[in-house]
Amino acid sequence: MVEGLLYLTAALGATAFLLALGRFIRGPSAADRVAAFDVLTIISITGIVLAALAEGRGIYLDVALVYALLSFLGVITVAHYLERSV
Amino acid sequence: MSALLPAMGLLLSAAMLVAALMAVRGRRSLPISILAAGLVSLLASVQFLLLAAPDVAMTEAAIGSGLTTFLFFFILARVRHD
Amino acid sequence: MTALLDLLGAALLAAGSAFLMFGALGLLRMPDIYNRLQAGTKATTLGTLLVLAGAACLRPEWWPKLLLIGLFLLFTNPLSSQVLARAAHRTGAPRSPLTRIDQLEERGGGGS
Amino acid sequence: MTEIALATGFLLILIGLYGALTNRNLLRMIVAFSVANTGVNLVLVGVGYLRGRAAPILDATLPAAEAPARIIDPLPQALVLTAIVIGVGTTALMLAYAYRLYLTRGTLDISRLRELKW
Repeated sequence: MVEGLLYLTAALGATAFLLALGRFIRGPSAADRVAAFDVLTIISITGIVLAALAEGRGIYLDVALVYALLSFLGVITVAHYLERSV
Repeated sequence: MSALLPAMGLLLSAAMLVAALMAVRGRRSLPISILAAGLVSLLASVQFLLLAAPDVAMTEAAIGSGLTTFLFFFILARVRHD
Repeated sequence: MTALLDLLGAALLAAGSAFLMFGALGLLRMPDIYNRLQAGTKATTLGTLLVLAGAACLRPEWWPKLLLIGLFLLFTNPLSSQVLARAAHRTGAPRSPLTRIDQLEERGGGGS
Repeated sequence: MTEIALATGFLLILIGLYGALTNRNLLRMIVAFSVANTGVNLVLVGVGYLRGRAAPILDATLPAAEAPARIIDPLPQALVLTAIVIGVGTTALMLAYAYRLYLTRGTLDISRLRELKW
């Protein structure tokens, strides 16, 4: 039961990853792609948590912490660039 | 749970190749190329984590993805501004 | 007791992942950038918090790191979404024809 | 995992070389070089991976006594850690040269920089 729910989690996360990647490829403007980049980072955090659960190593969660900081900085950088280049 | 990590690796590999092709094909605008290169770096960092190298994953996420994207946009803003 | 906690954690993981999937679906299907940001930020933030709570149920000894990640996401995610929406508004991103009211434009926040 | 990482890394190197050879904008060439750099790092880490072993970081679940039999080789990871930082330095140097070139010539198109052609 628990195993099946974990596989369901992985399948739903993979679907979410593919949908956000589709928006990253299609997105008409740069702001759409930045939004898709942000969502892809957040989905990757879920993937990292799943990998940590599968391997049983708590040290993997530090990478998720770096990701949570990184998505913020990247989006701020690109948004600043977009605002200045009007 | 043993089949989970290689399946994640395959998905990440496909996404990385698509993003790399987006980065080097010349039809799209330059900020989109830089964002796609940043996405390649980000997914490579998850790939490093799956290859049991969390320290490399941390460095790649912070430096390879964050700092490189920041540098590219810094230079791009200078070039556009002049 | 432990089996019940495991089942609760796995159910929370699946629910959070479903929220992530619906958020990404909204990101793909919504008509303009503001609706996409709405779907892509709120649903994915809630989904990630549920996933972190589920992992904390499955592995109770990891709760400090998971709490730290959750707090980080809760602080930074709405802020980055707001900054991105403001940048899109200032660069004149096209609105959906169904949008009637633009309060930022009315209050003179459109220009910098 | 090793095969996936190696195949992806080699394909990334090829895509990066293709982009660096076919684009005419200097900034696009630097982007392609950065993609190829990521591919090289991925190949190096993929070579060092061993199936079924743990990450080389000691904590409560991996005591030091049984570490040599259970961890993978940390040497390629240390190499790649250095290579990532040096890659950022190289990218910054290339970007600085491109910016200086843009300031003196006013263009980033390599087909219009003809002084060294003969």
